[in-house]
Amino acid sequence: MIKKFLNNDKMSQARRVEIAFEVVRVIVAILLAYALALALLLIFSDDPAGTVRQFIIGPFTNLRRVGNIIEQAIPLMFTGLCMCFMYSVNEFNLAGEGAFIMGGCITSWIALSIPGGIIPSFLMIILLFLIAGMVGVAVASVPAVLKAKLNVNEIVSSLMMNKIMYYLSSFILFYYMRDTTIAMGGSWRLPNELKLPILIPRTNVHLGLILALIAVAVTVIVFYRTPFGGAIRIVGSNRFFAEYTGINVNKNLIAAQIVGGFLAGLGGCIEIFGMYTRYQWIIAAPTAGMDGILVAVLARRKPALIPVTALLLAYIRTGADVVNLSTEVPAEFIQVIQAIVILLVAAQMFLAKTRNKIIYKQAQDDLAKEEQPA
Amino acid sequence: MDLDWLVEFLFTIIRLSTPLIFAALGAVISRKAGVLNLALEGMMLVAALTGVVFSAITQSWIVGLLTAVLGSMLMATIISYCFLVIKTDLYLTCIATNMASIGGTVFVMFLLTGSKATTAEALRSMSIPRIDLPLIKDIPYIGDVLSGHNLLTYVSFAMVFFAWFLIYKTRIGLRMRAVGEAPEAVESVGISVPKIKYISFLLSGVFAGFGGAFMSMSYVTWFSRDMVAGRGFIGMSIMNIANASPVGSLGASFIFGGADATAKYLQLQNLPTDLVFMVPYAVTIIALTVISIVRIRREDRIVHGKSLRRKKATEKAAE
Amino acid sequence: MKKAIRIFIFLIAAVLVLSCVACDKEPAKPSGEATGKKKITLVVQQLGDMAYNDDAWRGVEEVAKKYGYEAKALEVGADQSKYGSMILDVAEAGTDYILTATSIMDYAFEYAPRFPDIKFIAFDTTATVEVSDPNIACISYLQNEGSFLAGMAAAGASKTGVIACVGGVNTSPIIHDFIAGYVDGALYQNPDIKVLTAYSSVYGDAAQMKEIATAQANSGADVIFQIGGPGGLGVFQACMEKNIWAVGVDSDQRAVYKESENPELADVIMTSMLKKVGESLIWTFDKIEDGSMKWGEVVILGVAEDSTGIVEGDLYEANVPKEVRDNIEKAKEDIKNGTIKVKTYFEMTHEQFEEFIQDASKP
Amino acid sequence: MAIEMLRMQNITKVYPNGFVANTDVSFSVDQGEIHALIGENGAGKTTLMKILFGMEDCQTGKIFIQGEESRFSSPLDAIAKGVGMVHQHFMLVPSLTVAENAVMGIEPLKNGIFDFEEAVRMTQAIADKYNFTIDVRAKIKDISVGRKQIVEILKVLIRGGKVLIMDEPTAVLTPQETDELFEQLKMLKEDGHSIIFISHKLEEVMRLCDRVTVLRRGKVVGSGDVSELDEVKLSRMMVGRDVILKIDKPLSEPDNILVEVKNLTHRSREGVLQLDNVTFNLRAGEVLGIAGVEGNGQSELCDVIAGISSYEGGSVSINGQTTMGMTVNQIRETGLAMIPEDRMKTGCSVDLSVKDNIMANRIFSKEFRKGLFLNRKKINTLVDRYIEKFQIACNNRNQLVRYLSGGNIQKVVVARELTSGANVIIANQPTRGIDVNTTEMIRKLLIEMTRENDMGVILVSADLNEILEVSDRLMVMWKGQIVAIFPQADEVDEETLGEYMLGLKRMPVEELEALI
Repeated sequence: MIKKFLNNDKMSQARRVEIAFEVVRVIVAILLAYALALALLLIFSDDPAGTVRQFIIGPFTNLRRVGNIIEQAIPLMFTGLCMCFMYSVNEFNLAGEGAFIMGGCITSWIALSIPGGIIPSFLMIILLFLIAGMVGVAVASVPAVLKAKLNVNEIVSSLMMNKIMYYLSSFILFYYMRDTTIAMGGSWRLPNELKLPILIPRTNVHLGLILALIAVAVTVIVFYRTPFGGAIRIVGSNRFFAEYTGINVNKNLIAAQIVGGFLAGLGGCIEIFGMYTRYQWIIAAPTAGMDGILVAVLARRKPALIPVTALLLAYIRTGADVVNLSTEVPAEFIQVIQAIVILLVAAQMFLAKTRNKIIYKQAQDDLAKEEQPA
Repeated sequence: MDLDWLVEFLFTIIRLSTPLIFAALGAVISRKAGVLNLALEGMMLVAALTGVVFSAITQSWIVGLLTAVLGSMLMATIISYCFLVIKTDLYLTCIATNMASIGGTVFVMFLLTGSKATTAEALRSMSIPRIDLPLIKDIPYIGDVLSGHNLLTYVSFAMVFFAWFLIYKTRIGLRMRAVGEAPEAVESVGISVPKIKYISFLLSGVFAGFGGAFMSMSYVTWFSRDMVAGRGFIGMSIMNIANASPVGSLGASFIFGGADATAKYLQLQNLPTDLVFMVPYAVTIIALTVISIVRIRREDRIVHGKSLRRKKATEKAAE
Repeated sequence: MKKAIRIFIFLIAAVLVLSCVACDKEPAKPSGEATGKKKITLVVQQLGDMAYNDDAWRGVEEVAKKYGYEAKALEVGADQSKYGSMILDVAEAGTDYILTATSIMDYAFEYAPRFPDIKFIAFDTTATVEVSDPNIACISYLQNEGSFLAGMAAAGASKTGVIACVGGVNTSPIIHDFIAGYVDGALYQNPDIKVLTAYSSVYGDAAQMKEIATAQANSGADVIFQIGGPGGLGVFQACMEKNIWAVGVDSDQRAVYKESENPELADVIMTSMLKKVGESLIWTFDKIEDGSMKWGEVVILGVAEDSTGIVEGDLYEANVPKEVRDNIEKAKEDIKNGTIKVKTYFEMTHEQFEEFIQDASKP
Repeated sequence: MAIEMLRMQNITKVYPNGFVANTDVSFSVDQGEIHALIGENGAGKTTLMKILFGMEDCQTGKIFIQGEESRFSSPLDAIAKGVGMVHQHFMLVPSLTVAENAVMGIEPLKNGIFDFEEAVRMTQAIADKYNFTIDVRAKIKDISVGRKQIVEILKVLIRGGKVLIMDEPTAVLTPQETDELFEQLKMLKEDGHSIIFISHKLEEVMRLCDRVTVLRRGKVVGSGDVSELDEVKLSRMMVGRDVILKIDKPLSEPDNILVEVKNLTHRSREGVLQLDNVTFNLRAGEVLGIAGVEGNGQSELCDVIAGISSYEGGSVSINGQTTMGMTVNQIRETGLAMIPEDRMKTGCSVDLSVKDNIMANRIFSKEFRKGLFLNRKKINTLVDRYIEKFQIACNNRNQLVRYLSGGNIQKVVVARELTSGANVIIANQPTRGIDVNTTEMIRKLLIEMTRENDMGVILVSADLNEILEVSDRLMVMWKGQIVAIFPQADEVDEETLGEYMLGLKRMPVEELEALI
């Protein structure tokens, strides 16, 4: 397969080497990170090899764990796509996190406020999706509009926005939908008929997976097959150029971030109705927003790669959970290893010298070939 | 009575602002070299832990403070290595190191003390002394506000000047500003841009180190899990509000400290807690917005045509 | 897209190859089978909260020592979407008892019918929670009752007529319940008392709690009750600096700090409100061992059961006036026999609760 | 016999993306000579110089400085050996002063602190030595382009540079400034400095240089003494065939008015008056050239007409529609296209493909849509046709523009703008810094468009040759005003034009009005 791939005529030789090398690089990076983990574990663990083994193959040892990977990847895909849109116009709007929280919170509130049976559950869930999306739009548009109209730094305003959204959701939860019979900060149980159906029995892989994949597909199409996608890519890659060619920069900037917010809000709703029985994100706010950045950066900001990187991140985390479950290694240690894996995978210059040597050799061969007939 | 309350309130603002000043200066110094340091949070956390651990071992707050700064600089080195040498995405690096330091500090604390919550039970760490300012402390009211703070509070004020001096009066400052503005120009004369960025990051680490030390050796006298609690991010926001000026950061830190102190006192008035918690964040957004509006107004006043056209365009859109 | 698929295939291949390399040893057998010991698994969000989770783990370790069980703590972290599968993992890996904290309770209830051989114990639930399966037991603590006594003691010891409490975070109903009881008790002791209530916005942020406590002290409070796990240390330090009294929480914190490397912190802790999570778990296993444990019910532990209450140590004796102490003794009896019904957060809406504490803060 | 100052031997350079920039290049420079390095864009001149200056490494080859083999891993090494470079794009920090820029990297210290006064003194000393008139305390952002070039040279001299690499130094200068620069370069040469002069402009090479080396496709194709060569020979070496430098153009037959600009006034964001009461017309079928020293309002005029910048007084109408309050897109829809001044910054997006770049200005057009989506088939055929028609050298339509040479990038820009269906084209510096072939092609296209399609072209160029060659009518701008209009561009000579451009002369208002 590799050979066939390398001999693909459509691409230039250098490009082919680059792609093949990229694959190898990611693998080596992961292996290296694991080796590093192994070395560190030697210091305080009785069974470092076992721990590393659990970390690597643990996530594949049974169906439910594989399910865990997929379940975790669903919200990551949504927030990753959200960040793809933010990045596409070169804005570092982090409001995806606030949108995600609010998307889940507001729809839970609505689902609990409207008595069952008034609206058919099928319609209701679609309605909730739309509302969640709109909530996400509202959250993400604040930093977007402030940046576009008033040049307010979007990183700061979105971080502040996330905090405000977190406290707002806590306010809504405690004042309007708290379950008084439980001892934790949670809403009443969400109506059963609104729960997203499970796709794979014995796991929690729910309908959200299909929706997430559809969202990825739609994003890819929007990015590369629609005028809007073309416009935001132009705006994102060179704002001045966009202005000169008559593309309304501000409009597209805001629009892209709004679409991103929509996806994050939708993701929040899908996560709540897929994985939870109540709205209870107050004990610890989900970190899907920040994770979305990791996913999008690892995917090199390409929406088509989002499912891959979301699964990769979910896999690493599931591995960490397995280690936590089956060994004495503290969960915090795994956080450190996880960061190392992410850094090494993202490192662009890692092994770059080797790559350049290969490309140089390739170019020399090409040159030789070219000169022969002359 | 009221005046006493005000004195206390102002004193609180200064105390609350201290770690923010350090964090903001850390953000400023790296921003000047064109790098946005999102990892202040992690740096401060590591500094807080190393300070506590080493001051407990040596029973000297000076050693603790120094090691705190060194710990933070070590983090800066790691981050710089990642994004300057092996070329990882800067934001990703910072987020990943924040993640690693939250986990890593708890892990190290667990190995050392057996507790995952705080070092207070197992380590007797030293605290940095409070200082009474001679003369000033005798001035009524003003003395009560300005004197009696922790040494690091005064250090933070000195650091503002130090940062300003460093940026605008020294060779490395000159180079850092140049790197931030036109890296290719600096490169063309043979100065290594990554090296300057690295140095600015290290300096950022120094400031963050002081901030972390303040958290664990002055504010309180132990390390506890995730004790920086978002102050690094707030420092970054302050830098933004102040447009990366060291002196401006001092002012913005006080605004933020003031908002925070106000929120604390508002809670005593028993307003809904969640809404009170939003105050500092809402204040930030509003402050940024107002500053931007003022800035744009000023420009518009110069370019009458611009506002004229913008007005016409909106009128047209309204139709 | 093709590239993406390829990368993914390579990844999986790499992992498999690697796993083979690492597979030099037989996977370790679950040690329980080998030793024949009974296994207790404590499932909590995170240890290191210096509150009921840590206390529970202390209790579980004690139980393990006492009855020769094997104990393990599983920290499931903050991501609640994983709790279900974590519980399943634990159950399938084989264990005899699963102890869960309240936030994970829902999932224990959900899976209990599927594992009839495993006993589920959820602690720190509400008294009103419905238990349906015979292999579940819930333990509910009436922290409001213990806090009631703490409130009385604080109000009695106060010289300024202002006392305060600091919640570790404002999103935990349990902390609200503590506060409801504390305020109620303070008002019971002295209807004119002013009780200041505030919360930290981040759980465990000691600096913030210190700041709040200092602000409260500046507003005249001279006894401060902390309900904030590790953040409570900040309250102690503030009290030390302001030279006022603090009230500890969950366990006898004065005793804990007396033994620690920072004993001076202990000297501001006038008393501590006790919740005895760890001990209650030991009692529970005592009952299990002697066969008197009732399953399928909520065990409610309050002042009557001596599970919640206050520490009556030397500082308490020295600083709470005699008549107040007598009053407290009487209140204990009244709570036991039901004459006093302590206010609880779980029977209020949040608005009513806010109103209640607001009224208490007015002079 | 001249002493050899430096020699580069058998240099081969392959970029990480596989692009072979130099193949086995050797060349040498003697002490006290000005050596021209010429070639088309993408011939590898700049890369070669970057290797010499230590900014890029090379796979094979050796560098000798005064006979001693040297290996430069950074510009610092090169500077230490006395090699200095003046880059094509100025490498200056705008907010710092001239002195600070000049001493960057060798900053004088006093007690460990940067000594600004000493820096000023050092810079002033060098400036005085070589007769440069410059305010060393001024900030870079406040000084003219010509002065900036001086600062760049100062930077090299202050480090004791012996070899001066000048990368297309005249591209941004007025004729007068160019003359001044050449005088200064000659003085440096007298002083024993060696200068490597990179250029496209053969006339300048003939005027200034002693020896010349020609590169083509990364290889040396010839070298020799300038006195033994002529422009025709050199251009043949550069492009591999004879280039017709004179363009034959059919007579223009001006028709109805396309663009009408009346009393246009515009201020910059800082409040500086940049367009001062500008009035002119553009008719169908003509090329209207706008000459002027850079920074006299030509670019602002283009931006204002295209709607990028606003105006505070006067009016602009295109095809009868007044553009007040219109967005850029609305203005474009009235029939305007524009080739922007800076192709890398505003003319294209280097991170997008050739296809995306060509489609950029018509992406929302219904013509290329199929339902909600883009009509890919139609777009692909069209783009392929343009690639062929405009001879854009690229692997395929999906190649990123980043990997194309300057000339080809400009072809992409031109292809996009000329095919947009507009009948008014603003061409701002359409051929700056690109190879002779492409230059010729673009100039011809512009003329062709006006003659065959009845379009109007506004041409702004710093290249007087181009202005005189291509324009039918000619205007001169000075300080935001129109100071001269020549109805017949081919009847104007460079000297007269230069006087107007420098503001030494201006036509009376009545005369101008009559000519509009």
